[in-house]
Amino acid sequence: MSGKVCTMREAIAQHVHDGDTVVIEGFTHLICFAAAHEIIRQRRRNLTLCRLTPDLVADQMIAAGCVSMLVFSWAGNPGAGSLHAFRRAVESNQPPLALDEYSHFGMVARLSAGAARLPFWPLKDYMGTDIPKVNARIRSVQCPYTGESLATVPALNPDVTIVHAQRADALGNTQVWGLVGTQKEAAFASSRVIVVVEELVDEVVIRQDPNRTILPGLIVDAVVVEPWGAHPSYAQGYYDRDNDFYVDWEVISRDPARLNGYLDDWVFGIPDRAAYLSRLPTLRDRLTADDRVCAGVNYGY
Amino acid sequence: MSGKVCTMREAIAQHVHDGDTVVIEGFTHLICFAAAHEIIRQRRRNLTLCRLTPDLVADQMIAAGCVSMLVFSWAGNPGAGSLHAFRRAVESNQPPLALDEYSHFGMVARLSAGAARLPFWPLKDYMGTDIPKVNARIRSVQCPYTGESLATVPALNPDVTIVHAQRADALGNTQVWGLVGTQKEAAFASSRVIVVVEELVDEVVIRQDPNRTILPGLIVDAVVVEPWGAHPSYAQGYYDRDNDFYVDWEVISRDPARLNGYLDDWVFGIPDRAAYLSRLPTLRDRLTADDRVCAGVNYGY
Amino acid sequence: MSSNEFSPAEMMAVAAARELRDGEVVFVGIGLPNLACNLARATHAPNLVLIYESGAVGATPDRLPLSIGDPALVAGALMVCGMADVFQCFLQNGRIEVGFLGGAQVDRWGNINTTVIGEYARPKVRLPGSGGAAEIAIHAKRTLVVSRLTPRAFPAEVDFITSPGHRSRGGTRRELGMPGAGPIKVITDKGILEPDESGELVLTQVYPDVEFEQVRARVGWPLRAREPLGTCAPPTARDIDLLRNELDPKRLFLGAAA
Amino acid sequence: MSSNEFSPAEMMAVAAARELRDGEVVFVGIGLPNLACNLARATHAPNLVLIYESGAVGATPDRLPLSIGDPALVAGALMVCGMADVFQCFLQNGRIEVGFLGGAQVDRWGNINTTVIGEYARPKVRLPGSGGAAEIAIHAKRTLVVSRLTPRAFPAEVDFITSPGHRSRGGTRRELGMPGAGPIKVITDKGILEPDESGELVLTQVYPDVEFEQVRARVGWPLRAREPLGTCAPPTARDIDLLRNELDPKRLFLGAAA
Repeated sequence: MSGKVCTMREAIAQHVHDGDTVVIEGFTHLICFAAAHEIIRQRRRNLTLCRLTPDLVADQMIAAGCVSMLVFSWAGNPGAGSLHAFRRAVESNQPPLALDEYSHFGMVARLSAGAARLPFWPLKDYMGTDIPKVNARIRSVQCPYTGESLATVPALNPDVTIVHAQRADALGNTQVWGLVGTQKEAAFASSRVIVVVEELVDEVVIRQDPNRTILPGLIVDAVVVEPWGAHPSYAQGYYDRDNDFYVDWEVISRDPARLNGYLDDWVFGIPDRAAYLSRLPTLRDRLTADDRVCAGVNYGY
Repeated sequence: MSGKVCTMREAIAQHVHDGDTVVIEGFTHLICFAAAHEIIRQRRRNLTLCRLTPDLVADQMIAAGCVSMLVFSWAGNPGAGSLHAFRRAVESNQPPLALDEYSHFGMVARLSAGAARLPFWPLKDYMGTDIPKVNARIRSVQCPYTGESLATVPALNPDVTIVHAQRADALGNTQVWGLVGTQKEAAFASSRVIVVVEELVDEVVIRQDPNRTILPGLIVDAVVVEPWGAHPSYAQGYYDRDNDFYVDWEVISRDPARLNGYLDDWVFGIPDRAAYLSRLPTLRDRLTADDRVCAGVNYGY
Repeated sequence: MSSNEFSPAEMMAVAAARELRDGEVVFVGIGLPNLACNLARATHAPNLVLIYESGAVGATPDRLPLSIGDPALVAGALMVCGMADVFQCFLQNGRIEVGFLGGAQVDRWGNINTTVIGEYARPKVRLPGSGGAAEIAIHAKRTLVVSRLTPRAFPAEVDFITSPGHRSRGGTRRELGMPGAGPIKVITDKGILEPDESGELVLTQVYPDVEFEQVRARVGWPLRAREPLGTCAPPTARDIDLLRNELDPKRLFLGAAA
Repeated sequence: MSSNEFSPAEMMAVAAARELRDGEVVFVGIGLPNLACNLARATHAPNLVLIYESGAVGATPDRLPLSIGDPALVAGALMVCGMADVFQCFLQNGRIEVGFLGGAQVDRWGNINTTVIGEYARPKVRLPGSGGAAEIAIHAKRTLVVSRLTPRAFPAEVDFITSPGHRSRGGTRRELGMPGAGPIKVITDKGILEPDESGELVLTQVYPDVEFEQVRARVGWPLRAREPLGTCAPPTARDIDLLRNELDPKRLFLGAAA
């Protein structure tokens, strides 16, 4: 049965609204560019975008004018340079961008609290740093046992979280391997969840190996099948990271005109991900993953 | 190389001392009776034993006089009856036994705090119950954002945690599938960790599927290879739960003389697990797991 | 026993099954609750999602589990997660629609005792304790209590509140900030109790051929009956056939044929 | 460049590698720290355990990773865990012995700035921010700072403290309750700085053919040198051979041959 399966256009139109707080997670791995491009294409506005590492995906959404606030902990182009659209917004207010800044641990703790539906999360962090001086949301609590003071961050409960994954069934039971980052916490913390997968599989495949499931279908609202939907990020077992594009981005994003040209050509100028891929004929040859299949385990009893 | 591999006798002698706080976890699955029997055999005393579900393993250790305090959340013989040695201790003080009682969520939270090395863990729980009235360790904290009051439990940081697992390498990199319970939290919370496995595997097997690893070798002190070491509990993919023995225990433990007879015959009267198994010739025929092997996944890139 | 006769246990399983709606997420235990869920799945609620506190989600066991950690609940499940996730991400998160509870004592307000009979420090009978029951009673959107009307099982006040009902010593659920609605039905072997506006349990339905007096005589407070007192529809032939021939052929939980 | 000549980057990688003991657990980043760890593993510390904040534990990549989330760090790792576990169960738990840090600014007390040059609200240059650096600086048993003596990189006081050193505006590490010992060495391209008793960074070693004055001229506070000032032993021929021919043959992180 079709279950929750829909197109990216339908998923974004139905679940991502102007003014929403949106999490597009994935730590280097499984960053859903396909969803970000559709959000840009549908011209969403005033989004509060949350990511530990904003990455190119945030640089593109900021340049496209979708984002009014960024909740983050590390905003760079790893190994390749800066996110220049992000920097222009912060350094020159073009466009204006509010920041809600933490460290990675603080962001992870915000999502953990959100997933557990606790109002805050305690952590031993931030002493001696200036981060709490510029972020009043970082507070403290006294331990009822030791009396010591611990830092706290507030729960992050987004309106919608977009998770890219290797595979899911039609009801959204989702399996991921390789780096899992904070995808589970972000999804459980969210009011709505869109899962984007490389492969739609039968429920039988999920039930074969239940320890691989990171999201149960009962928290998932939409399932979008979008092979190569994470490019230029990667999907372990499917395709490698397009490091060349990450290096190219340094040059593209440095020049606003070039960046706008990129958005015109690769986002606004095309209808969907299929068109994006059709313009990258060498992608499969360059980046398709080698086979490195592990052995299965026995669930018998 | 042998790494941390040793016999059960050596592991218990070196890492479990009189007066220690000991966690033997495993929720129905992977309860390490082999370690409990060796602790009884070595006549450890004044242990603070921590388990969500004390199960038969605690009933035997209490009857043998090893335990002076039990930290727990559900003390029964699931589907089969009572833990009568536990009940005699509590109802008639024979032998005396101090209780530190929570709900499952409270125990999980204590171990989560221990694993994170936080002094406490907040949870929305216990309102309207009498549990905090009999346990002063359950306290409350005020949320620095909403002002609401949340229950807290203190961290549980045992001296030693014993984890039974399907497989590990010689350095203690440990993989588990099926029910994982709170094994990971208990191990990270502990000063020392003993891993007991059905199979010792080469590091290559672990590295084939790193997402299956629940404990890194760097927190493991000893690795004991003890096939069928969880019997009458079970190991998914290796052997089924011995439900008949769980039912028999209701009769054995009801009568102190029979229970002592059991300990004499099956623990004190034999040197090790190998002797225990040699007395159960039909075990393999009755309980060996069927094959239900899942497919592997691709880690290529 | 022919299919137009039925045992109290069979009636209890059927009555509980009727409370479950298709697609709901149910936090389930062993025994009659497990039978009730499987009966509902086999009849009007094929898409019920069963979650066990052991961490098995969406289990479809090929045998009747003796414990909630049975390996048959794991093999073929949709997901297996750690218990920290079960209690934080599922239960405390508010994802559980129905929780099943049972206990040695159920009182006037639906409070449940599974801890001690007598004084906590030196009990007459030491019971297993809470397990996950306390947090299920607090967080599940609604709970169903399944308990037989054995002597002293329904006192005016329980010796120890393990799982809170509608009104505990501290106050009402709302006053105490409990997210869930609490025990909306107490399914006994003679009839069904429900809370009135004040949270006090009153008799709302009796099973066929049961008189109000038979229930009141077994309850430790002046039990009131809702007017008009309903009579529970008997199990259908299909219900009986499924329970006896498919779901519990060995009568592990249905007990001896009445 | 012959093997008895070497670049500053090569000397930095070798100096960092010498700080790592066999069997230690190292929280490592990309670039020179990664090279230093691989050099140590290839020489005196074969059992070094590398942990990346991405969740890869015990990685043995078959290519030089461009990012800490590189798939080559995952395939063949001993363990992959979620980031909640990385920060809570490994770092906050106290399991990390050595953490590597770098930054645009390092000050007199070893405080590091990777957040902004200028005012936070309207910075002259917006840098990436903390990532995991703040908590690594707080929790790792000791940290190694790897940073070049570029103009304005070593001011008396950083514009923003992202990662605390030995003395921040709030007080000393001990006063602030930080578990780790902080930056025990700052490895630059001309020599090595270490904290004195007060926590102020002083020059303790220069690299071959470097004068104290060349370092002091690039530091924004009246730099003192420990007496006697040591000279760092040059890389061995083996170090140079490994770095150039095995660990970074494309000189991705060693930079152009000096």
